[in-house]
Amino acid sequence: MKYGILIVSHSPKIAAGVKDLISQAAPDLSITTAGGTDEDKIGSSLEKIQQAVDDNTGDEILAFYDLGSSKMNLEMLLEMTDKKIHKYDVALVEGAYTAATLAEVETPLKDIESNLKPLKIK
Amino acid sequence: MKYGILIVSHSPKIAAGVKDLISQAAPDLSITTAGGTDEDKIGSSLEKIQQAVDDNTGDEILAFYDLGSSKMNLEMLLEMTDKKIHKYDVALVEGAYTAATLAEVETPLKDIESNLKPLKIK
Amino acid sequence: MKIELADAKKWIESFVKKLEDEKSTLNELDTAIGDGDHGTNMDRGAKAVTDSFDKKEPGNLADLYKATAFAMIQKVGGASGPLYGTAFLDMSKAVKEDNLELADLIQTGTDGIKRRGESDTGMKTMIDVWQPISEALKNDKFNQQVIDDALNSTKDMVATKGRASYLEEKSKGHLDPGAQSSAYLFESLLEVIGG
Amino acid sequence: MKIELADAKKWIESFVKKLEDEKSTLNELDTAIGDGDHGTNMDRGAKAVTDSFDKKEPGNLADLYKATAFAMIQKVGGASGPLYGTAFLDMSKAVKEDNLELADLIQTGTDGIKRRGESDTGMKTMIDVWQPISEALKNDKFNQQVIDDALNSTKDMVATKGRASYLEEKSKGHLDPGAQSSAYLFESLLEVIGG
Ligand SMILES: Nc1ncnc2c1ncn2[C@@H]1O[C@H](COP(=O)(O)OP(=O)(O)O)[C@@H](O)[C@H]1O
Ligand SMILES: Nc1ncnc2c1ncn2[C@@H]1O[C@H](COP(=O)(O)OP(=O)(O)O)[C@@H](O)[C@H]1O
Ligand SMILES: [Mg+2]
Ligand SMILES: [Mg+2]
Ligand SMILES: [Mg+2]
Ligand SMILES: [Mg+2]
Repeated sequence: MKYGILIVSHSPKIAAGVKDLISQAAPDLSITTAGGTDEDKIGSSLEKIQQAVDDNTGDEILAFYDLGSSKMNLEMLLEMTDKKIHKYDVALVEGAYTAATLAEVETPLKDIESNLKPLKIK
Repeated sequence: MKYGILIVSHSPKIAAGVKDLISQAAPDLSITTAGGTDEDKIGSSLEKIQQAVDDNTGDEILAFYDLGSSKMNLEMLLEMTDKKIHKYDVALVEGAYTAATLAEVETPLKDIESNLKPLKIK
Repeated sequence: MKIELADAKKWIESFVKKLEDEKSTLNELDTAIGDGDHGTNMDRGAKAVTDSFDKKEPGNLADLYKATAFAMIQKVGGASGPLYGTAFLDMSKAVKEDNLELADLIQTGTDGIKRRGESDTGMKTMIDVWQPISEALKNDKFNQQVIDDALNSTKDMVATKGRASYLEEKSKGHLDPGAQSSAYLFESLLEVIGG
Repeated sequence: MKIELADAKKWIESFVKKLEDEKSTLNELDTAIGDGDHGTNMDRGAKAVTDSFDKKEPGNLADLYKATAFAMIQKVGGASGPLYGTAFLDMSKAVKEDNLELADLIQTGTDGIKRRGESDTGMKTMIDVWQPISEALKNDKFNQQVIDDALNSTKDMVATKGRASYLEEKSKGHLDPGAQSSAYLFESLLEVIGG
């Protein structure tokens, strides 16, 4: 099972930066991002999330978000998609880094999740 | 007492993005960032942290970081500076957002800190 | 009572107009306890609704609410996007077979917001306008006073959902921006059904 | 025994050379359990040390260790920067008045790393090389075997500090990159003092 990583942030820069950071430790994973609004302003875009999910080549997707509307848009997408997506209510940067590091070395989902548990803050 | 916010991240984009995000909710605060290495690669730079501290006009500074070397460089800086800096071992994006929102409306430090406590993950 | 296609369209068009006119009011309310963009967000949604109606005249109630939902979902960019979007999407689904009593329609929208926002009344959000309005409609007591009271009730609440919740006690003393935009929605409704 | 300026400079210069030669070895070790940059980081630090010595020949032990520390702190860019940096800075401070016994010098550096990293032996880090070497020096038993054993001891450890700690059990079976670069440091020392 190959997991993909999905990053949803209010900021296009945060989303891209988290990808840069975790790619270093997890070069083999599919990591896709949805940052900011359609016009790359601070906010969120269901269309960008949809695109990031479509572009992700993971068998299942581990999804991370920052605040309010990123979460709600991600949840709308979850109701619309057939892909298997796991959403985590954890610290965005630290959670995505933890999950990516473990997914890179093919850690089973249950172990990834037990490592994410202490990062739950939402 | 006006608090400033300092963001230290391994990624120049994360640092800039967090500033964009929290500036929206806290337009009156001094928010300075140190992202990446001297060459804007993923990593950290004591010099950039020094500069961000120098540029910050807050009376006291609330500092947030992502991983390992950001923390250690921040701590080296703490040993070198005369400024009063409070370092928080909390989720970077979510912690900085929480602190900035509260600092913007001149919340006392002890209340800011009690709101940061549940975000402690490091 | 029920609202039919022509009136429902007038309702949404009047809402759109108010959102455009009151963009800066909404931004100001959101500046006090949020990130200052609720007016800009809703104005973007409003323009997208107009564009959508211009492009394709909704032929029935379900289409009208669905087009409104999609415009909000796609263009608002803030939390209010998925919230209004879910409300109108659920309303669209509910009227697909048969039109609903207005009270039930608004309760359906309210329940959509609660589900999407994982929230309820008393949290200083738009729900604090939607829920009292649907009660009032149920009891045939819907009028401007009900809207004003609902909106004003948010003033002294401490926010526990949305960005304002980060402010805790300091969120007191300000109207909730989403409650204000929802008040516009129901003022538009009142105009159309006559109050 | 103590190490004096000329030998200490040879020591650091030999270390610098090994870091440049073994850049890809260190990167590979870090790719397995970290982010793959330890070689690149240390190589940057190494070049900065050379530049610093070229620019200003250190006139005493304190200056030599301080210049090494500053180069590492300023140019490495990874966790190893503040760690080696603190070790050498503390060593510089310690020799300011009087030179130290080598065993005490290395223990001072080790303690600096522990303080900066909030870490200790058994966490699969460079400390697992530094600490056994300072013990060996204390007992007059410093040799290549001690270095090899210290380095290899990290292989079966589970990391609890640094990036490798994110891997938990999966960090087993790999040498720690920082332990390897520290092994180079002490191999250089051994060359200089003769082992
Ligand atoms: N979880 C929630 N449940 C219900 N309403 C919410 C929730 N979060 C936010 N809101 C509403 O959304 C409004 C803010 O919308 P907006 O400013 O457009 O979004 P954002 O907060 O993302 O900038 C709030 O005033 C509140 O009425
Ligand atoms: N807290 C710590 N205490 C001691 N040594 C550490 C600590 N964190 C990391 N290290 C050491 O640093 C090495 C990694 O250095 P490097 O790859 O340059 O930094 P980074 O992890 O920031 O990319 C590890 O192999 C380990 O030996
Ligand atoms: Mg807003
Ligand atoms: Mg917003
Ligand atoms: Mg590394
Ligand atoms: Mg690194």
